[in-house]
Amino acid sequence: MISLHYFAGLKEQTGVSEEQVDLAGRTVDELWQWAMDKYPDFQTGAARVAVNEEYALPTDVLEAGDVVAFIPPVSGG
Amino acid sequence: MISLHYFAGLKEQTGVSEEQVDLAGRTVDELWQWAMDKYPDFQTGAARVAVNEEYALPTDVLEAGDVVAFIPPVSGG
Amino acid sequence: MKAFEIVTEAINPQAYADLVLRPEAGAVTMFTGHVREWTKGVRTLYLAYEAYVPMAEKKLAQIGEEIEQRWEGTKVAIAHRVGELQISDIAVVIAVSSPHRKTAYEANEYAIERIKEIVPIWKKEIWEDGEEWIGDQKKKPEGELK
Amino acid sequence: MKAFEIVTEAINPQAYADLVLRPEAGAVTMFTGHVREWTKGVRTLYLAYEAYVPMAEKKLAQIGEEIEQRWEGTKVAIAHRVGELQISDIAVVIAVSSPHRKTAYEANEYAIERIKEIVPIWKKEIWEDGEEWIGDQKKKPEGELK
Repeated sequence: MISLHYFAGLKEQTGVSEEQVDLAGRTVDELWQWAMDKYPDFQTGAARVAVNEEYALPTDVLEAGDVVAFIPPVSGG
Repeated sequence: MISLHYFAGLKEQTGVSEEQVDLAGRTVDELWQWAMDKYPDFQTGAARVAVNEEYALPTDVLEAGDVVAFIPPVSGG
Repeated sequence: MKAFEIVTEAINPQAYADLVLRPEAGAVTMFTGHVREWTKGVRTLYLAYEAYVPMAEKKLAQIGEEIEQRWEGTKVAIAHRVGELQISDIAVVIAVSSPHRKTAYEANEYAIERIKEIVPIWKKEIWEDGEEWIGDQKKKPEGELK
Repeated sequence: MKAFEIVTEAINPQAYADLVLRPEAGAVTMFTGHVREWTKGVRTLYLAYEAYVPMAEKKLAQIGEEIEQRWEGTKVAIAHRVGELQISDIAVVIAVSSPHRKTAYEANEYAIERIKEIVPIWKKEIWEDGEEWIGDQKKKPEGELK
């Protein structure tokens, strides 16, 4: 299992801040396909994905135990 | 009479921080001539002159009661 | 307190300036970002900040490392507050010390630009007639041009 | 305290930041100039600052006016300390508030550059083997290159 985190506007779209999903072995790009199927408001490019607190590439492969986060455009400061 | 003020290195050259002098009617340029005669270490261009707390031009004329200061290169900050 | 942190209470900026001061520092610059009441004619009631805390602290520390490598002799501390913030509250503080002043200004400005690029923190503006996650293009209040 | 002043006691920088904060300010920059121990390989024991106080305060206020005219919406406070200062002591503080951050950085840096041009304040460096009024080219310590 991997744990998925949602923040800010994305969290309001999913209605959850965190969920456990069985996506080990999939790429980040495949994660996006999965997320857009489940949450129709999601759009690729509307967020970056972080794996274990580092920004990930679309081709990166998820492993069991990974902590994955959807990072919408940041607006700190 | 006008009052003359000396600061920093210039004060060490004159040995006084302030003196009253009878130079009303003279220009700032003439003040410099007077000062260089009295204090051989003085050199035109080694300081600016302020009259009543504003930087003065060489052609400005001193009036009785003026407060005049020799301002060596500043180094605040 | 840590040199790079997300906090939930009011920020005391001087504490971060003290953290970067050293005998070889001739200059310290401090930036504080405050909640502003008016933005483009729309009045903000308050703000709510959210962060992905562990990653945000890691990215703040990364910005500090980038600066200390790029500008020799600098030292950096950054804190960002999350939760509900009222008008004039400090959202972020950046303190940079350096032997010379030019560097202290440049490095400080670099830090705020990088925070706005890579640190997972989000701001929600709350107005009288609506609210919006900034960065999200939905739910604009009427009358705001963008 | 005044927004533009020469002081003889330790400077509390936060007091000047507080002085410039307003609801319309989104950014406050603060610069503090500190006594640095080492300059070009020469160790400073302490510094002595002297000012032509009434003119210096007038010129600091003039710099504030220049900034508030050039950068709309800014507010400025500046204090400079005189007398004997030890390593790491604050010699000068500049606080600038502005609606936006870019301006707050630019205006703050402008202030320190102008202080070094027009404000009648002088610094004497005291080393183990000598002393010098900075700006005066005499009595350099041996070993210092300039």
